[in-house]
Amino acid sequence: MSQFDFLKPKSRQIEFEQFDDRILTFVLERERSFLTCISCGGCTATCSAGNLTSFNIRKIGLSLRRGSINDLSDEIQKCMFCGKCTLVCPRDINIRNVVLLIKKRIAQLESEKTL
Amino acid sequence: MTEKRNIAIIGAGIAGQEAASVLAGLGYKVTLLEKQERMGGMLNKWSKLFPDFSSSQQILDTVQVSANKNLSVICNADISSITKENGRFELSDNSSLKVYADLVLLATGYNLFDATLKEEYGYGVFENVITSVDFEKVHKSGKKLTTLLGKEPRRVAIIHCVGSRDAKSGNTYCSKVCCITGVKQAIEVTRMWPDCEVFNFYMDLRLYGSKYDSLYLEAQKHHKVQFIRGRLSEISERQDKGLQLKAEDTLQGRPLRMNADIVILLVGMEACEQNADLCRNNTLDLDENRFFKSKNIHYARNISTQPGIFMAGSCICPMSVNETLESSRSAAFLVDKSFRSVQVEE
Amino acid sequence: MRTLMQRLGEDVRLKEGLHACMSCGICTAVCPAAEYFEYDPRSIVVTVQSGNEAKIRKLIESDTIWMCGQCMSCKPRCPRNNCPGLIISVLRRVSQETGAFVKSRLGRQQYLILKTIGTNILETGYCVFPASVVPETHPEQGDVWRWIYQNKEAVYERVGANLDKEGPGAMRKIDRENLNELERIFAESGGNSFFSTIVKFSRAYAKESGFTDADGEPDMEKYTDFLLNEDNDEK
Amino acid sequence: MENIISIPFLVGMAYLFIVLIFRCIKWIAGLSKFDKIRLLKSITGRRLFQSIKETFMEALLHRKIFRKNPVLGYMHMSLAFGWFLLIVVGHLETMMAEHSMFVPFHKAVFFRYYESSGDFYLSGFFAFFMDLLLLFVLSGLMFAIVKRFRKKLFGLRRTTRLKSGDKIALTSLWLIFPLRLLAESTSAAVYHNGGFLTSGVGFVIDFIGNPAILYYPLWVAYSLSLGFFFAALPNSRYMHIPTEVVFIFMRNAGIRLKKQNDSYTDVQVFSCSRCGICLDKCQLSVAGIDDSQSVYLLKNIRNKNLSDEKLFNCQMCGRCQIDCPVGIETIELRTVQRIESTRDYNSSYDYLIQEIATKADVVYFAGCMTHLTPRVISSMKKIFATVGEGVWFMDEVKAPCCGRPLMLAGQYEAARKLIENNSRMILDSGAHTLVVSCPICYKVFKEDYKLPDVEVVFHAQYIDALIASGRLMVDAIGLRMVYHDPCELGRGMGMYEAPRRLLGRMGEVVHMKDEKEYAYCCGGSLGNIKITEDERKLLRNQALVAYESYSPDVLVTACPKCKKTFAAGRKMKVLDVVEVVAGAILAEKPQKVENPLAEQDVDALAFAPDMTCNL
Repeated sequence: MSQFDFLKPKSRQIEFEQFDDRILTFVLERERSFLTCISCGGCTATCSAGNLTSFNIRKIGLSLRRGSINDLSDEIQKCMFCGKCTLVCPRDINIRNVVLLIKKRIAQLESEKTL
Repeated sequence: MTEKRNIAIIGAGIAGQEAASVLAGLGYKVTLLEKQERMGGMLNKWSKLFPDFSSSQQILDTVQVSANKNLSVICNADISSITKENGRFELSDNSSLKVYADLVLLATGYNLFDATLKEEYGYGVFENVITSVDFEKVHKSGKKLTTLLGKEPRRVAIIHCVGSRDAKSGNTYCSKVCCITGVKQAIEVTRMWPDCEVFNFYMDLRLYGSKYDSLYLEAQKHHKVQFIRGRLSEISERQDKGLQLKAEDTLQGRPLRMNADIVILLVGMEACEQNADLCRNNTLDLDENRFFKSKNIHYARNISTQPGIFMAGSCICPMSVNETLESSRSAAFLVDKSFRSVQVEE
Repeated sequence: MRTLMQRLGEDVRLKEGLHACMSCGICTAVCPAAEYFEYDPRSIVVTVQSGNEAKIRKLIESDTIWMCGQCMSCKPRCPRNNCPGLIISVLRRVSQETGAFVKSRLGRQQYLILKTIGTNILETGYCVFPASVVPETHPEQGDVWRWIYQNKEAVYERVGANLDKEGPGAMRKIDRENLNELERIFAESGGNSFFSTIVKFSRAYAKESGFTDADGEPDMEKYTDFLLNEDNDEK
Repeated sequence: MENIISIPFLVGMAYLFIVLIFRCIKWIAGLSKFDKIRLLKSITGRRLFQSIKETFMEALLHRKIFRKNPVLGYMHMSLAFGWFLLIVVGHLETMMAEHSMFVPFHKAVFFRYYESSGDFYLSGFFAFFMDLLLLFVLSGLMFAIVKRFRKKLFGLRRTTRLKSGDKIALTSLWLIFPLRLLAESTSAAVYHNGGFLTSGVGFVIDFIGNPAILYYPLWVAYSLSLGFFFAALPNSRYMHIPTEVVFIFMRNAGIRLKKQNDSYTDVQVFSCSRCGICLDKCQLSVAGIDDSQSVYLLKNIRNKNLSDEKLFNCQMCGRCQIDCPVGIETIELRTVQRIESTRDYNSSYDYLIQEIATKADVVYFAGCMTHLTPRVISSMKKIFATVGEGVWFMDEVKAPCCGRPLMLAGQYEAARKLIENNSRMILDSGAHTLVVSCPICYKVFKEDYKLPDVEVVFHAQYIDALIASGRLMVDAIGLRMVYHDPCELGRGMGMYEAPRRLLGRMGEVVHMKDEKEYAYCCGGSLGNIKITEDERKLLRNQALVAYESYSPDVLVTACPKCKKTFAAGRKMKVLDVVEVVAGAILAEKPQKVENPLAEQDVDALAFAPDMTCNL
């Protein structure tokens, strides 16, 4: 009885004040269409990678917009870049470019060793 | 004095008929032009109306124009041009028909989105994929909805926003009435088949009207209709002609695969293709969604950008039946008012 | 065989707690448990609403339903007058009745709770009685409690309590007559059979998991020990 | 003292030579060991003559430009070949006058400055011929000046913008020949010699001014203009002139672009003359995108300021590459830059490993895009069922990507992981044939997969072969069809005929102006990662308007992406070749032919008229 669940008050709440916008700002500056996502999930439903694994492109976008970028680096690697998401998006978001920009920003942050 | 004033109304759906009745009753000479063989327009395709399941036939009967010396009806008149000469409008179709009027009221209504354009949803490819209009046809016939093989459906999926709010279909606006139609049809399916599971796939539920939300509540409480927030990406067909749907359950945050026996696509409302023809040769304008543009969307919704041309019903934007009727009465009032103010000036 | 959904539906609390959910999420927003655990009352309600047997079975066999603190904060806030807290009560009951609770770590702790609170109330008339909160089995209570426990006679006397003694006052000894009455209430209201159901399934699980004595009968001492030390982080 | 006038020329010339030698050494040193050997072998072998011939034909005569655009070709040819002849003939003239095989370079260049007598064998002929050549060059120069200000006359919509180095080089180049004309004419006026042109102009100069005074400054100005031009050349686009020669030699040696930048990339980049032909071919301009075309790509690589926004804003359709007069591999070059740009990006597809293959004779791989065009899939299934082929539909439920979209984005390493996995699956199936219905997939399966004993066929080929062998019978359905060549299939894989032959069995394929290698891009290309959907629509409409003008019954393509893009344009019915076939299949006993155009008739859903208008 080494640990007690109730003694581990690590909050699951999304802390909006701890917003990490380093990737989001980078993406938005370069791909304005990303602003218009309504989280309909069409991209995730059609996603080639998402049909094979737990990869969820909508959630990645959502995490960015919520300023939480933990685990993003590993998750985004699963994308196969096939472009189906872009083809079904009802809001004409250039999702492939969003993925490319996220990868670029992650590569930048990793080289600065700040991720 | 007003007897000499001629009004041409294009479209004898419920909007055109309602306005024609009101204006003829006020003593104007009204010519009602309908491109199809019979009047009633799109409502002919509907069986029951939301939110009260009243019969659409009842509405059609109520608004039907009655014989009146001030009113003449011309069917099979597909008006393709409006020009103004010597202060009068000349309306003509592709043949020899010409109608002259002092004032024109557009009640051209809407078109249904062609679901075959959304190829990934399989309409026209997989027989068990139907549209909301197909469902209305079945319902109106009094038969029960069955699969292609004539079997009772165990599960029906209703897809919202087909051809609406979809840049890929070229329509970025909301058709407004599909959500509530989806709820209504879900209830109708469960009334046909109490054991059938019905799922509605939606992006946002836009149940804007009075009594609509209570229908939503009723669908959940009494009919066990389920709602999944997620946009359908594609449908494929199984060996047994059953359908497999792919969507994301966005609230659970996981992709979802579901088998369904029948899929109903809630097709959206589009502006008529002929609208562009009518805009030629005058200053009539279309808005960004190809519907007729209002002079002002708040206080002059029925007034077009061309003086002397008024609008009623869903040629302005997607509307429900009750909004359409209100819109056409409002248009009739503005038409009457414009004649009066012209006479004061004279 | 009744389906799980039927079992749930028989409980008046479900009728009270579930009308129709529209997934607005206000229950999760206000839920204190959701802040700290992988716990989401909204999705529990959605699962129950779906009526999907497999999903409901998974739910009653999971840790999830035991995370609710039954504070019922969700009830006054729901725009559709649902009460996830009540739905969870029903899920817990069905989990206990069907033995599904032994499938999850938090569920198995039903046995510990029965052994402590259940025993306490029938034997002492109190759910929590100072003498039963032994520091050895409740290390989380810390050093202050250990000192109070060791000096409980003096401490309780000092605050004016009549700890475990005849006569009036706080923490007094409940007399036999009242305890008998309590026992009758438990027998009449189904409390006892409820306890025995938990014991029955726990014993079966203990046996299945190899906590047995020389005769191959379940050894509940060993099992209790196992429950006390079951790793929190094995999830 | 007399030699002073040649100093600016000699200094410029020397600088140019030093830079060129330095560059050549750097370029050759930057090649891989194998490429160096290749180059050495080609110079010492028979390929040398081919390279020399090609240099002559392309770098001097500009044959390819001439074929595409005779006016532009004449302009380039008169300047390059004319100047070349001026140097050669001028040298011969000097040799003749000096009675020596070896004459200093500057003597030949400033021959009319040094030579006053005109008293040597064939001097009259040389004077005439040199004037003719000068006139030839000047006519080209005139075209060049007109082109700079009136590009539309040359059939060009746009030309490139100039940098300062280019401006110096351009100005001095434009000045060289008029100054030479003036300098030689004043000489002719002073010495009373010269050919028809110089003596004529000299007469005019004599008439309006004093040639004896103008004489010296004009020759100095001529020398300066030469000097400036040579000095500015290495930092201007005129560097393409010497580089193109190196490019031709390297190309003929069999050197190819790698998956990373090397000196061959540089050589191609420096070989671009910025003629602007690629700009005109690029459809992006209809969407107002004017800064990412191949010519700017090359310029930006050279100036080391290539941004991702420009690098990835390209359809990769290959229209620019078809007409490049220098033969620069614009698409491959861009791919290499994309590889370089995304080298640090990580990817992981470990989740694919668990997939298991099914045994079959034929594997069908529909591809990601095809899953959004279910009519293509159902048509393929119908054909497989009709001929009774034992097919494993590899990506029916779960769709691993073929890898090509990643490659188009430059992520070759990532693509390799997908290729490895898919290869394993296909080989495990034991199939002898792989059928694909998407050109994007087809290209990568053909080029980058190693599938021994597995024949990769495109669905159009496969079906055509089925019909040719009598396994499948189709009926003529009399459709008038416009066939859109998908970029990846046409320019990408050179497959133009198979789909046309197949369609020809069932109806008429309309012959069009812009087809085959000149076909439009549909606008939907996966190659472009930056373009917006609205911009894509403008590209699509350009193609649709062109196709509409042939008023076909149906627009047929062979790519699901093209199909979806065009269908969204709602201008005409769009089908994939396989849908046309599926609608024309003849069962053993002839049955009613299903018209692929028959739509589900929405109006048929309305009910019989029960209400008349007789009020």
